[in-house]
Amino acid sequence: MVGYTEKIKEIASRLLKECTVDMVIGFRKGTMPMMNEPCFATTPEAIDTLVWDSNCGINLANYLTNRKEKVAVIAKGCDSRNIVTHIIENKIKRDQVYIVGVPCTGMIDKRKITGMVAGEILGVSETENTIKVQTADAETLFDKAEVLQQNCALCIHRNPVIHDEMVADAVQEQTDVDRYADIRKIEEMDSEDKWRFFDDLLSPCIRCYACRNACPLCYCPTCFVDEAKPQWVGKGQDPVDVRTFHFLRAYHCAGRCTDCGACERACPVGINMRLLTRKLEKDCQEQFGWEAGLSLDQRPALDVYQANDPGAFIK
Amino acid sequence: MELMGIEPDRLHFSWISSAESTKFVKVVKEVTEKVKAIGPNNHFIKDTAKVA
Amino acid sequence: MTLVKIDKKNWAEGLKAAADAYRLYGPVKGKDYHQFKALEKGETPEFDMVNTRLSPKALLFPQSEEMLEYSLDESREDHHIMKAVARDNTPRAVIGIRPCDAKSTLLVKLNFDTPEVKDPYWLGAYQNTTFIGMACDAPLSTCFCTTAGCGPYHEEGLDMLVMDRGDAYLAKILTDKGKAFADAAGWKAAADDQAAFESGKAAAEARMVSSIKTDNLADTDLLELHGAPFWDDIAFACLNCGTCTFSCPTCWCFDIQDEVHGKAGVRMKNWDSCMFPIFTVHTTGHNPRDTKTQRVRQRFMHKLKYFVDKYEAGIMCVGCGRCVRQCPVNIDIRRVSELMNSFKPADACAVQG
Amino acid sequence: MQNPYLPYPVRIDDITVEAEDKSLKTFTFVFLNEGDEEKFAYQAGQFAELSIPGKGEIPIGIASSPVEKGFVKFTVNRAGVVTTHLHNMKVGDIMGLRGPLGNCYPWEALEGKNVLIVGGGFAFTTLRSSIVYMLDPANRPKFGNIDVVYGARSPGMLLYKNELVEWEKRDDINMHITVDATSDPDWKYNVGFVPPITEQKAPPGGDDTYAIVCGPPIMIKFTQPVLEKLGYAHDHIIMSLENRMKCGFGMCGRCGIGKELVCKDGPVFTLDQINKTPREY
Repeated sequence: MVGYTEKIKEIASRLLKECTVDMVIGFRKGTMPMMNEPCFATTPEAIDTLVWDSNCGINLANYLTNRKEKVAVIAKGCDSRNIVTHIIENKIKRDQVYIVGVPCTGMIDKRKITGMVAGEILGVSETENTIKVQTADAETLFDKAEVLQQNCALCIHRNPVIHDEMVADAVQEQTDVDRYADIRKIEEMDSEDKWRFFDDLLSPCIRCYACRNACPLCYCPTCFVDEAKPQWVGKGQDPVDVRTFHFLRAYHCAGRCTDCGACERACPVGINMRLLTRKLEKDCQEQFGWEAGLSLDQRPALDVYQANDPGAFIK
Repeated sequence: MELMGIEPDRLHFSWISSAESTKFVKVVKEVTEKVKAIGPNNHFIKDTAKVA
Repeated sequence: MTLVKIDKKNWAEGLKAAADAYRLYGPVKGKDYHQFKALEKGETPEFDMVNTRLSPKALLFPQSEEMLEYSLDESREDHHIMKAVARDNTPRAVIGIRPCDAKSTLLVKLNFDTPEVKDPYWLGAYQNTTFIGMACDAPLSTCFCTTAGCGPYHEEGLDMLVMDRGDAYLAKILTDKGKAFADAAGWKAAADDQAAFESGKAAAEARMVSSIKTDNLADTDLLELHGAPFWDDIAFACLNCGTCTFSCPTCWCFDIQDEVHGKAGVRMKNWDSCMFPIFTVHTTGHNPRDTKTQRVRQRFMHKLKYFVDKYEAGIMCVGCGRCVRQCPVNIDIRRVSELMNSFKPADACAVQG
Repeated sequence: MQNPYLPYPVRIDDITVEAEDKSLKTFTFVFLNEGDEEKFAYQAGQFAELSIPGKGEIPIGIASSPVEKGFVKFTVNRAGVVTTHLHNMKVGDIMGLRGPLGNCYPWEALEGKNVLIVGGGFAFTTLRSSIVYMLDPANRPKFGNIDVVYGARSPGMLLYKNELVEWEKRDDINMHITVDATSDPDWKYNVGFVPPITEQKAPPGGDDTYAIVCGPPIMIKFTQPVLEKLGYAHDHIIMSLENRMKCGFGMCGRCGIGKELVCKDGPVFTLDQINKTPREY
């Protein structure tokens, strides 16, 4: 993805100059290593701050809805699938958004890298396949493949599925990826172990709702946890309430989730809630042959009935 | 639900027409027997407040 | 002020002795980060950290705290009558709190301990707690305490400040509470090494790389700053999650909720966040801070302007850097502070017109 | 240390349906414990948290007046979870009352002055408290002329109808009651929105005249220019604000408008003060 930045600036500047769009949504360089900040550009100065590298993990589809302007968005494979979902769900009209597609080779896992080096990380630079991490005393070189976010390592849709223009030629899609090894492990546990596993997984949750808010699917005007009439979930830190939030949120995303990883990335306490969403993704794939956000012509699996839908569980 | 750790026998789906009274009785019997066999589920009970 | 030297070999033993008189709390490493928690018998706090992921504010201001209890059982004489929940008021000590977090308790105290009203839950916990600070010799690149009214060896809010001298700790006893704790721990070996503190402090301060400027905030007109043109740009990336406010040691906003279990009910206080739309929404549906920009502005204006004007005690931030490190979209209070501090109302006029 | 979160236990002594659509009820509470009424000493303009165990709390302006003893009164609009539950409660039920909270109308500054009261809809509660306070024989001499413009959607939506009739008869208070519209041929008062009626009937502003305005946002919006036109200075226009509240005493943080907290520094502000805050209410 080296070199994308210049291309993105060029495209953004042309789109604004030709009044194709009123605003370009992308990333600017963050103030910390391995962090970029989503931003909008309407001026040449702002365009100049746009960047692209392996730290653009936030899903920009999240920033498209409820806008009046015509916007261009820099979209990775997963972002583009969420844009498709937005269009299907009438959150945005296809002609309001100009999609600048980014063939993506994956985003790097900030937490993983932090855990792999001693001391505070002061700088990170990258080439196509390597990541160089600097601390006060040392410099470490990683293969990018080693330090990808898990969802990127497992990604089978790196190229945008919908776009008006591409930043570069398509990248090779990964094949032979076993997406669900960890999910199968949980499925094999007995009920008690499963319960304990999730109690443990969710125990650090502080209910900041970063996962929900980072998720492009979570656009409900009032989330069920915030409803007062009726109140569905307790607002304290009781494990039952915390679990109810996470499981229900996962269900609300069933058949819509693209495994973009924004939820896990956003979590300040490092909960892998993708273990929930991916189980539902796996079920959708196994039972309905469905993958979310690949086509504008199909409604999500749980939104349609087909005569051959599995029904063996109904007695 | 199963993934979360709710025993599979606790959740049943059935399609019963309002005319199928015998099937209804049969299913209810089956469900209650199965749930009784697993025993109570205490996972979803919050600790009660400390008022005696 | 007295200095005592504590041989590291005697550290655990001292804590064990103190545990007879105090409930001890300290940083302990969980799965992948440190967190303040109650120390088990014989457990010692772990200092191989820069700071805990979340601030220790929960020790005084738990995320969920039962305040009142009641019964709805009408056969009881006291049904529907609320009573305060009984609390453990025995002394406790926090071992290894960082000076930034200790200072933050004083800022939060301005909210919970006012001349007119006092929050008995916060204040009770505060008064029962002895704060044993651990000086910070390796600040992170995101720490900016020295320019946020604080510092790596700052003493405000602490009863004792401990510094690491290799094979020994050197402790500076700052208050009577600190003295009582040292006595309970049997830390008596007087030392005369004030210079060590001075040089440790200078060295730690020299390691600070981040800073903010706040000198113009008080003089800038509140409404002009509120109407400044940069808020949309700052707020754009914000997800309106509660990470910044929940990890912040100085954020004190809370919600009050009732919960009923059968006939027994409690009223509790839960952390709340100005980032959440429902924080301010009226029953009519009208929301005075309906947009993301308004909410983000509220957070920074509260910390860097309203608080400054209201209490004249500096900014409502101690420079711990947690929000900088944990914000999922990298909104950086250092950058916002720079924009706010360098804001000239005239600029806005020039742009507009 | 007194626990400010702990409500006084009270019993509902009386419930009056105020409005024809039953959306408004006035609740009269008596304190269960001796001495609590004295502790709950309040002034007109303050509010309290009505506290229902298991449901929550709701901040409501105190409608009774400090000169009325033995009870406190609140008029409550049915809107959210707590108020809906309250509307379903019966005389004799036990609940809690926490307060008094907030500041009051600036009675010291108002002494010796003419007072214009402009109220609309169910925001008339603390205004009723104020009128009863000023009309008390011990207090009436302290004030100059008292004018009241009070409007509601229809005659049936006016609060405290019996009292309004009593006040109409007195010569030490000028009542200007109005309704937005009515089909009642016997309606003998004004018809029209509050702002134009204020413009026609209210006395002109000046150093010795203060206006207290309390009503829905739309009424306030259109009354403000009328008062300015009548010569009321911004520091002579007194308003009572509302915001979402929880604690009611300045700690929970949500009701802030700039550095002011509506619950503690308010709810009563002069327009002059409000102009210095971000309009986040």
